[in-house]
Amino acid sequence: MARILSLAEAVKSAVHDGDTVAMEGFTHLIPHAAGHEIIRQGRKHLTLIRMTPDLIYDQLIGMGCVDKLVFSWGGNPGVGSLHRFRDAVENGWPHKLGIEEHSHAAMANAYEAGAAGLPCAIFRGYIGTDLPKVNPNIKRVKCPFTGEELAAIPAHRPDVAIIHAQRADKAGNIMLEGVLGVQKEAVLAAKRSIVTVEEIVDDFGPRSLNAVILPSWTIGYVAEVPGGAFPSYAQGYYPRNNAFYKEWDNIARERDSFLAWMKTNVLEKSPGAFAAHARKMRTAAE
Amino acid sequence: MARILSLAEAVKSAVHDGDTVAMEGFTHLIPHAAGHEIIRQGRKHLTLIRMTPDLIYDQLIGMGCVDKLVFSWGGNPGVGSLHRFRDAVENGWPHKLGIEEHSHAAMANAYEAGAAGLPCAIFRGYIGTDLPKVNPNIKRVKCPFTGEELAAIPAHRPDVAIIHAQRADKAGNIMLEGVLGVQKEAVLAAKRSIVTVEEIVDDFGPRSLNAVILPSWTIGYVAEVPGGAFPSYAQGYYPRNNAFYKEWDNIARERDSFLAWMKTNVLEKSPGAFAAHARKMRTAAE
Amino acid sequence: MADYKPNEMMTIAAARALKNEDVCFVGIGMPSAAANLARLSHAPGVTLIYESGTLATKPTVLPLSIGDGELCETALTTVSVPEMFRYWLQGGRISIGFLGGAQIDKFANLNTTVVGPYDKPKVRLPGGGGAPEIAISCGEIFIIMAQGKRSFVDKLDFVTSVGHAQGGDSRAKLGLKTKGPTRLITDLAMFEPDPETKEMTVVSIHPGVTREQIQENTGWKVRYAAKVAETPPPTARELEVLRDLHARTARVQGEAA
Amino acid sequence: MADYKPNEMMTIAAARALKNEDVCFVGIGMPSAAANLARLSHAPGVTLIYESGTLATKPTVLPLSIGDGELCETALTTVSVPEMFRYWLQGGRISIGFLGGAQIDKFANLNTTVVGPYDKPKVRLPGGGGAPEIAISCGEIFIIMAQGKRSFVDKLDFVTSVGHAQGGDSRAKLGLKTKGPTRLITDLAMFEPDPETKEMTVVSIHPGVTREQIQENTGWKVRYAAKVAETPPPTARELEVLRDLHARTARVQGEAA
Repeated sequence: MARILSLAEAVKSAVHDGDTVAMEGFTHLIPHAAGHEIIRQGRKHLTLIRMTPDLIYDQLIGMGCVDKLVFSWGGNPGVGSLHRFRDAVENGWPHKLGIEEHSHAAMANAYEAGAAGLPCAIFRGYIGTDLPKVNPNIKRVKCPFTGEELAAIPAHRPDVAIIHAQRADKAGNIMLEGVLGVQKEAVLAAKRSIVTVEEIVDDFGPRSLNAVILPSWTIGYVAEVPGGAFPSYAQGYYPRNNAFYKEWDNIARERDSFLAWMKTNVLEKSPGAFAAHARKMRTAAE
Repeated sequence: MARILSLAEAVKSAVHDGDTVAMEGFTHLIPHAAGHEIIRQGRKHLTLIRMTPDLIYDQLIGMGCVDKLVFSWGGNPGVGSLHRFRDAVENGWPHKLGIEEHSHAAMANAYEAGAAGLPCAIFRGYIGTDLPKVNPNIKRVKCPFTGEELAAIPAHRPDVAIIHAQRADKAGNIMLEGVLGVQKEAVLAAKRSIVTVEEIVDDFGPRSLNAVILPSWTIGYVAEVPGGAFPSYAQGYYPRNNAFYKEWDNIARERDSFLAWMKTNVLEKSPGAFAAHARKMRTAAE
Repeated sequence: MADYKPNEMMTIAAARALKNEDVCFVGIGMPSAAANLARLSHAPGVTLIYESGTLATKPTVLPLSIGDGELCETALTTVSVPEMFRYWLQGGRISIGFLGGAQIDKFANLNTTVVGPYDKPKVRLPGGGGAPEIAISCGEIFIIMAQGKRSFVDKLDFVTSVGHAQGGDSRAKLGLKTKGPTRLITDLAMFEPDPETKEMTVVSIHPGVTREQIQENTGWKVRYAAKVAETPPPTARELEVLRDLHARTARVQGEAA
Repeated sequence: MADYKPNEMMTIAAARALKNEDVCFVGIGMPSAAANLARLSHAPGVTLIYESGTLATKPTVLPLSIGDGELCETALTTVSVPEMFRYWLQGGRISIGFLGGAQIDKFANLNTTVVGPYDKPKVRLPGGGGAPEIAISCGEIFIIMAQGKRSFVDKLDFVTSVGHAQGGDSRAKLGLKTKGPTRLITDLAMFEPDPETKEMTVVSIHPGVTREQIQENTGWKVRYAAKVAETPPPTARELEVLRDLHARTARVQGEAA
């Protein structure tokens, strides 16, 4: 049953050194505020899972929180490279980063299988690519009816899933809408979970009969963090701050400018700082 | 791309003798009108697939349209037996009925795999039951990572899927809401499809960003048949006619009463007859 | 003490077994009546899930079918049936599954498939539906069945869903980590599995019922726990809530017809 | 004839390849510009799908990311990412997939993973994303890439997504029934696979481009079809629609910042 806590308390309760953590968000609803809190709490030796590690994972990697990354596309969408990720892979700064590399289809299927309580996923994939040569977690299974060889990968079963959503109700049920990504699957696949939300409402009120809702009893912790997805977006609340994504390319290119930015904007700030972004963006969008 | 036709034309175009047909509906949105049209057109040697074959399948079986049934629960929900189904299995009337029997989990996974373009589905199932002894389409596959033995079944790939939905738009997109069952999967798994709808609207208008919609290009034929799910229900249009489900127990118990009812209510009627049920039900519900 | 029927005692005893924090996979009929009685009395927070995809539903009347509109309209949300069986049942998110059947054996294996041989059945029953995987994926299983020699049998004609298999550790040896049937609630008594043999054993007898009656309605030699309780009779409040629920249901189903 | 840039010629040539009835899986960048240009000009009915789950989307500006709110708001509906990859891509419901890459070889295999050795890369690229399965599951593949010796290479450092494998029938021998890359559109020319060898072969040269220029920007010996056409230059209308789209995009992305 979901417990409603502050973000700092939730991260302290759910995320420990050495955990495997999936902070998901497919462009939309990326849990930036929660990522910052993990950095502030100084977590180490994390294995991070994500289809599209972007700015927040670049920050976690650059701050030395991460031992290993499981992923399928690591870039700054529409902009270019993740410089901290590249620096870790190419130069081992701040330390060596292990990687387990998949395709999007594989990652989506691995979350789906995790949510479904299966040990592995099968799909038609990885044909003719070099990825199976560098990733021992890609195997083959034969269909017992047709003889077709399908790709098999282990299900994702993270210790912790962290997502951002639009709304929770007082009982701790979570409602998402728009680009859904793999967030529902990540939470259902994980042992523990944190959901940050734009707002906690008394009741969701009138909604689609098939609204995307994660019931309270599937959730670990809920924290109200308005603006918590910034510079990503929250459909219905504020748009994506594309300018910041472009700006990140400059900030993260050099180690010094990166560290300076992190000090000012993360280490010396609190989750409350995100609320200002939310308000600013909401006004700008109106 | 969906073609909007009359139900009679759609059935004539899509359903042929010997086809494998999935008419789905999990209590809700059962395509009764389309089933009646198949009976009127005298189709024979069909293989029918359905998780919960109920009254309309009882009628198709009793009228001799069906050679084989693939299913997981064949009863009159909340009432009892399907007498025509039982008469076919127990006594071979009107002729012998082949059966391939699964569990709900297996059937749902088989549709899901069909929609996903896979040859088979794997799941944790059939442990300790006698069903694998009587169904050679239940096999085992070993997870290459954990060694766990999982159940494997062939994907459903029907020649035709037939469903009923609330609304189509003029372009032939289909919108469903409420109890969704496996209808979306059945259509996506099938080579051809017919969707009967309560109404065809210009545009769906304001809706959830994640509304359950089957796009036009995934649909074969669309036919407007108001009331076409009666005595099942269409959420937002008319409720389930529970009294008719109870009455069916008497109608179908004996071969003579069954045949008499079919003559009067199906063979001598047209799809237009369903509209009356819809109107009547809608008024009663208000 | 109010006057009541054996069926009412059975439903009420089953309802009492549900706790406020349970997440319960509910079948139509007696399980549905018991689960909703629990929700409307001592366990208002119990989460009810029907295999039609309705999550955390709060019907005001009992559904006739597993997918009635009432279940969907009062649910937190409704998911597709493949999702229900993959994420919710197989995903291990259900603490209690409620099952019944046409036949049960002393290890609480169930038959809902055929009476007689499979290929030439005397009675073709509806089949397994969700039961084969409910039996293995829910944390534990409660079974509700009225007793009788034709249903409580020494040997099932067909095993549709597994209980404690052949007893002892045979269920665990199938690779199952879930508990299986922990309670069997009948119109005469309550059974629980013996900790060692896993044979379903009477732990409580309903008021006014004798051991002779129980044996007469059971196709195997009934075993009793060292201490056998008397089931507390229905309270006036329990009977009132259950009868109100049935009356509301009859009224609404009459109207809808 | 209007003045235009090679990039514009490339985008416009790619757009022309799309038909009204196509269902197109669109990536960010040039594929997105080309697909939306097609939709806003000769193919208003073309169905655009982005891997973020947005089905039949009609953005008025180009998204910076694959999951911008604009794509969702203008879509017929939006599905989850697992559903996108299972029902829509793997399900075989996409006729055209648009890909690009950091490196391409003469059989249109692509590398978006690393430059240099995998374990000690000179440049760590973003990785495959959707490409490995887009390459095998879409009916056919269009590739858009600006030419250059560092990107059009004799041997890929890493095969991220398969094109015509080692040429000939080697793709089919992998068990693939889809066509693979049927067009490669560059800033200099249009390539199609030779029917026998499957080597990407120039079928049309953009106006003002020479064969020498093409060879200078290609890391293998370029082959030409028996008949090589000159690509029709962009029409005024094509340029206007494309430039309007880019201008609208710049305006909105500026505002949102």
